Amino acid sequence: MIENGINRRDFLKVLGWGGATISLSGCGFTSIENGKETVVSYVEFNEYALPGIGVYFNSTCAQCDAGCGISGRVREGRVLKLEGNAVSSVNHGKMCGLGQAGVQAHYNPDRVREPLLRTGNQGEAITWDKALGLINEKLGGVKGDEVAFLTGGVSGHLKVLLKNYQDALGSKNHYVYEAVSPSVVRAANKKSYGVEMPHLRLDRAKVIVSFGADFLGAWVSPVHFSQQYAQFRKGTRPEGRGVLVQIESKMTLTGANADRWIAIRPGTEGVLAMGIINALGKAGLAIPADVAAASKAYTAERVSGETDVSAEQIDKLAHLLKTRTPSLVLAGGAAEGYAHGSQNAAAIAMLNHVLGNVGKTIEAPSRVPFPQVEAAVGNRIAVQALNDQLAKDKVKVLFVYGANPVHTAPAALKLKDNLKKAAFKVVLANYMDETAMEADLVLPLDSWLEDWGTSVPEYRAEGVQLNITQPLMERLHPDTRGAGDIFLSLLKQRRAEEYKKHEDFYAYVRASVLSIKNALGGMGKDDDLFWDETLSQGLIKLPGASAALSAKAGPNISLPASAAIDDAYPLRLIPYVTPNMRDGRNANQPWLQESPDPLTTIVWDSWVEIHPVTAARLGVEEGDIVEVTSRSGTIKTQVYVFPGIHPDAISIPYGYGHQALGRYAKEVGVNVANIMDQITDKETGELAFNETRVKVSKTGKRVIIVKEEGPAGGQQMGKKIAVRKSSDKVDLSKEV
Amino acid sequence: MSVTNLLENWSKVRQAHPVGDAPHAEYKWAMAIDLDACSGCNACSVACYAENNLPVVGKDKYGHGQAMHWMRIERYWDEDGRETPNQGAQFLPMMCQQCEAAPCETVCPVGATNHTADGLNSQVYNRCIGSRYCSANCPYKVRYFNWWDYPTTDNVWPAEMTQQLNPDVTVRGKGVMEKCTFCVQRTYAAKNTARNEGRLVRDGEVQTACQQACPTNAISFGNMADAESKVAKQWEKQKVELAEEEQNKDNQVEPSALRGYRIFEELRPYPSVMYLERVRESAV
Amino acid sequence: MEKDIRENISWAQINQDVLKSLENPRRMYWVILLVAVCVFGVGVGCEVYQYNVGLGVANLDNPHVWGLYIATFIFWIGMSHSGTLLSAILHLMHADWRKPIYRFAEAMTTFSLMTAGLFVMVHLGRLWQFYYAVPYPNDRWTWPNFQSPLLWDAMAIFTYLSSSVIFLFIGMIPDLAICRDHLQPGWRKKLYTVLALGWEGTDRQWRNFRVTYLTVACFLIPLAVSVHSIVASDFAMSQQPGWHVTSFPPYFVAGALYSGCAAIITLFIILRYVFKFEEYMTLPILKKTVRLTFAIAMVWTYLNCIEFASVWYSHDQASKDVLIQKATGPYAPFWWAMIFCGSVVPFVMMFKRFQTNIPVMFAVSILLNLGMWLERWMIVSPTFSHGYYPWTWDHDQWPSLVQWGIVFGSFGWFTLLFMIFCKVFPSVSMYEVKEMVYHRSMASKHDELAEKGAH
Amino acid sequence: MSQHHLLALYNNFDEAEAVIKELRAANIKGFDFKDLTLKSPIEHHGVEELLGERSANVQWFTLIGAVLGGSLAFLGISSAQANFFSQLKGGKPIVPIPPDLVLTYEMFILGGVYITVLGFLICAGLPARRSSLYSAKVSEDQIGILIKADASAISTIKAVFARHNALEIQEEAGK
Repeated sequence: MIENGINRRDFLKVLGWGGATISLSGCGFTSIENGKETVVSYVEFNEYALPGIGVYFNSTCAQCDAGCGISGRVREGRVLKLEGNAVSSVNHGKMCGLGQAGVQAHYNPDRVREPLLRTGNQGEAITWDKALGLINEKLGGVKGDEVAFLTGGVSGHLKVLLKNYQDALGSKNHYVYEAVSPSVVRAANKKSYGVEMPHLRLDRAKVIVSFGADFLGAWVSPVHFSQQYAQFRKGTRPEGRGVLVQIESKMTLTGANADRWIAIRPGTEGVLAMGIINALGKAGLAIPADVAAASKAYTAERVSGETDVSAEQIDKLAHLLKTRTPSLVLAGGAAEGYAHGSQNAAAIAMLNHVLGNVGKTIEAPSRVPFPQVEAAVGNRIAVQALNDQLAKDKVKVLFVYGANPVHTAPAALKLKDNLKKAAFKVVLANYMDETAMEADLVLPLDSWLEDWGTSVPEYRAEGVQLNITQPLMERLHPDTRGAGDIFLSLLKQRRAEEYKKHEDFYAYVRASVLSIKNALGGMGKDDDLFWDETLSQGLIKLPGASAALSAKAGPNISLPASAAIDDAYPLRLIPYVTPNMRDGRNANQPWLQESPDPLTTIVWDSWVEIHPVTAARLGVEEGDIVEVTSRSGTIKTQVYVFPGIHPDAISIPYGYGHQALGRYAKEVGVNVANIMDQITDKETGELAFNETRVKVSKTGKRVIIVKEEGPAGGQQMGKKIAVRKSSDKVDLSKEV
Repeated sequence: MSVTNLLENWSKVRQAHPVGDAPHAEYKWAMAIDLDACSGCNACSVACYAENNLPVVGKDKYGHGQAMHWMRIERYWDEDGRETPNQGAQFLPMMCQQCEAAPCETVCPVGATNHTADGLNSQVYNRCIGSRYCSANCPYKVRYFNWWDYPTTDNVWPAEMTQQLNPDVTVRGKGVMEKCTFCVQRTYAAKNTARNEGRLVRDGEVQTACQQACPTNAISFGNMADAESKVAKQWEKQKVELAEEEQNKDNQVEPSALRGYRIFEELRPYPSVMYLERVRESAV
Repeated sequence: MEKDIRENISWAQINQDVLKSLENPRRMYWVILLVAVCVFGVGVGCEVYQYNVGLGVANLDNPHVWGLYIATFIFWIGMSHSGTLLSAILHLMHADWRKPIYRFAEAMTTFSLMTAGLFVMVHLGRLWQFYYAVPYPNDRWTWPNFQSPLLWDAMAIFTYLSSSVIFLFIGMIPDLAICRDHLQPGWRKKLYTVLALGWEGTDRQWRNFRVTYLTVACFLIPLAVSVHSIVASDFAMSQQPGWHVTSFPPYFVAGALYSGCAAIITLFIILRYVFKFEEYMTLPILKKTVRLTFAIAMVWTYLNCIEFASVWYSHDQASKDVLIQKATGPYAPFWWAMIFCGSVVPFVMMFKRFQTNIPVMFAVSILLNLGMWLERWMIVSPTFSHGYYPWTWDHDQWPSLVQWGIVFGSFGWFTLLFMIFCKVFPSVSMYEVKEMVYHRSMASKHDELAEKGAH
Repeated sequence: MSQHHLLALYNNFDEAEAVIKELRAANIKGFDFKDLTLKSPIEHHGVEELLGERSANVQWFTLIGAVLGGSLAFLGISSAQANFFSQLKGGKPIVPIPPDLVLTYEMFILGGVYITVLGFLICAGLPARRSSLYSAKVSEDQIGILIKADASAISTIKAVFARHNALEIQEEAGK
């Protein structure tokens, strides 16, 4: 820039060029073409909106159950963008793509806007009074245990309220359903560590061996783990740069970031774990006698035979684990998703004990001082149990909130048909999803950017945290309501006396939080002051002693001999929980549909991943439309030939193929749940995700796959673009 | 007046960036991206959609290569012939490299893309006539053209969704070229605040949307003109010189143990983004 | 050998014959005109659609941002060079056989330039803002970017177009005077009276006329060369593999002359038939033109090889890949078609019996131009589909019908303008044919005398 | 005394030449050889030589035009750029010489062509009204000789014309 006396004209020039993009942007939604503007009305203005200045409000992300703190940018009373809340111990100011898309859940054009009552096949819009009255009337003369509640994971004061309502109705049937929850691992953890969700310290580990735990992508609390992972990778860390080994049959995002990705034969994770223990023993690691005895049988030969992992790889691994401690061994979806999932998980947990990681990288989580707000975590048995009840005609009235079982549960359950047996189904929903389509009464919910609430994430990152959910802006649609408000008004129908003092759910939450003010560290603070602080923080850190870990796990592990190849259905189906789609509840958010799957880079559709060898054997190529058939059904989708999968397995992403939900999700891809067999884990009874066996047959049709990747595929054609160095060739110590 | 000006400032108007003796005075925005930390999760890309009013083009147009992602995550595989990718994949976030000597700038017939005082490669939407020469001449192909009039296209921004649009960023109509701006609206605001307080922008005071979202802190962004900024330190530590077309460390006999590099340096665009090589453990 | 032109045509006869072309051409003329209008209509339709909906309808993409529009733009620019070749270069070389055919060649120059200009517009994403590329004074002092080869293009084309229009007009003044003097009163007569500027053929007028014509011709030659080298710079000055080639400017110029000459042959044959010009556009002249074309074809072929060679032996792997891609990739059929039409077909012209075979030459000239059009396409597209950055390679981009429609339409537009011109203005230069006849008869008389003297 | 105009038409250049030769040699009183104008359907060097030194000054215009075009272009462009700091192009100076030279080259030619043509119109005295003594035959196949002379000389000149079998002689009394 030349600075000889900036006169007005120069300034104009600078404005015109240096920052023309800015001077442009002054004009709101001006489209360059015709300068038309959308002007926000200032007639009735939200008191918190400062014209032209972005203000930030803290709340809690509800896109998944990790409970990240968010800080929403609000301008002219509109929420524009979600950033991470730096105060939150879950995400420390960071966000994932899924969370970013939250605004699209809020502004989504396909939201339900008023209560809908089923008349024939139509939904007729009715008033709230009518709707609530109707519920009351339908509940009349129905026994308590004929009323059932199916919800997603709930916690905080909503959970309390819900509980009270169930009590008021005398119903004990609360089914908490989480399609993709790590429920088997929870059980195994409970057994081997004494807690369901121990506090993991990836940042402290020198080595992480993950049996299919996609902690960077879709497992438990990805953003939190990603940050620990960033620490773990830092060469400047006292432990030095950590080594990640991922063992799984289908490469997950985490697998793609591993130093060593080991493709294992589906279902043999436990065997490998035992094999490693055995190898560790051979390598001279002190191992408890009973464990040694249990693992003795798992010789390198046998293990590598069953798992398809070479003996020397196992030795290398054992050596690494022996020399670099502390390490951390994780059991994830890939390991738990089998009929013997619990056994796999237990074996893997035992590896942690053997390596002495318990207490070092696996810490006890802090206890929630107020158990009533603690997360009611979901699992997959819930929906099976409910389904049985429905089938047996035991359910007259059903409330569904925060779950979409008709889409996510295996079609083999015939849930959709069984639902018809329930006389009156109330669904609280943001969109007309598949379950809402089955409802008799649909109650439109506020988006989570309009709603009040509190929540306690199941995974306690650092200490317990009571997350506050508060509206970032006025209701977009006047006739929607928060779940809390709905249950409150329903409660008032039953226990008017007790609840009439709470004008609405907001009042209820405020009152209840203030009632435990002292315990929350608000000792001696003025109510309003404390409440305002809480809201501006967006969360309250709860003091809480940490639970105890049980020191050791019993070695009573019975792993089945690797199953014989089933000729009719030679391949394993691995439904892939993608970072974007998860269980598919957010499928109607276009940003997620258009942000490519990290590994295949495919957008706006589902696909089936097939290993090149298998593909060659089946004679299919990329883009071929194939029929994937299991004992439970058939779906058609496009082939993506993918090296990151075991030849014995194929993988189809979960959460696609909606038949409802909205314009961005409907008919996009296919629903893998339609062909999943209803096979369960022997111990926990949880649906075994990866047990389904399938066969693949060509249809002769071929399409051009819509993906980010070009014809060069993943090749750099000898150009220096994405470069990789081997760790012994770099010096990370001096880095910033 | 014009001619006198020409003669008076002759020496100045003959200076060339970055090789000429005219370094950036106060600000030079630059980036460093650690590929070892990057997990390829796409959060940055979505954040960019949210911040910069990027249209969602839908399956057909995406299939026709008309996607508008200013920040794209590329996924590469090993090319050493191993049958399973047992060292995982490689991810590379690619966006406009804000070249110091940008090939796109010189070819634009109307001067709609220029080198700004703070070292950015600006794109002036209302000046652009859509000759697309810039994109044709961009080695990284990170420029995205508005083939359609997205604001008026169905389901791009249906009624309510317009309310999410960022008022600080123009919504581009058809026929205009666009690309990553290093969130110029943010840096510009930060510079204003700083100017009002009579100081320079502090390191970390302004974040780009992608950097802010990145769950693994793989992206760092800042002012290279400020030697104390993290970015400046990183470049310095990695011995990567902004104004060099090839780095000394790459000419040593034994290969450098440093990870810093810039893509297509040899084409002399002098990109402002330094990547840090991904590391893979040799012991396992 | 046979004479270029019958020496004993009376001058009055010449006037008559040529002026007839303004009055009553064969019916074929109207057929051609009608077809041209329809074809042009298609193009206009496509453009209107594209203008309203956006360039997306052309089915270009990121990064494949240029397509047939640019290719065809270069094609038309190239077409324009033949006029200059015939009127200027051959004029300086005193090759008087050019005289009966250079007028329509110049017209061709002018109109193909106009067509090329259209493509610059059609190509723009925001056609309605095209004037940003024009240097006009304004309060912000924002100027177009004088560094951009595209701007040089604009400047060069403007210069070339205006100069060749002037050249065409100046050269036509004496003929306009003839029209003025020998046509029945009517709007045309008025038009010619104005345009003839009161030309009387006085010695003073002729003297200055000669100098001017010569000077402008001298300017036109370097101009023509510069125009196409600048078009070449659009690519050569860029950094892209397959474009950044030093030999592009001469290569382009050769290509331009080549396609131009081919076009002249085509139009030669059409005009000869439509306007009954057999007396003037004689086979010997066709033969000369064909030979000239063949020579240029060989030059082009040579430069083509040079380009491949320099790419092949350079250590620039990227450009090498693009070349290989051209020969083997999705564009291979078109690339080889270009080689065939551009370098193999011309060998037909070597054979005497074909050189004057009208149907054969017509077919050949069409093929040559097809080849040259393909050449331009093969310069533009493969670089996009296979550039520096492998991730963004795009091997299945295919121009949409809209793109094809506009390209198609441009031929209609050109034919339309050209045909109207030939009907309104004498497409054979009468005064120069007279000169030609005069000088040749003088010469032959002279020879006879010499023979007599010998006896 | 009043001036008269005579126009004689001839079939071919030989006759015309003869006439011109004779008229030049004769130096008739009241007739200046400079007032003889040749009108021909094509230009003919032989005859023009006979007319002797008559100037054509177009090339001077050309020179001026070209030089002006070139220099103005360079100055204009470079000072426009210099006034425009913010249009800095990475890697290039604000006023880059090579591109400006390209444009200079084009404008050099443009200026040259335009001014040359201007020069032509001026030197050839076009556009002009046609002189009253003009025969369309000239634009067909006949050569005309137009002279201006005193009434006294007219008869002699007529005689000369006739002697070389003029096809037609038009006369016009001057004002």
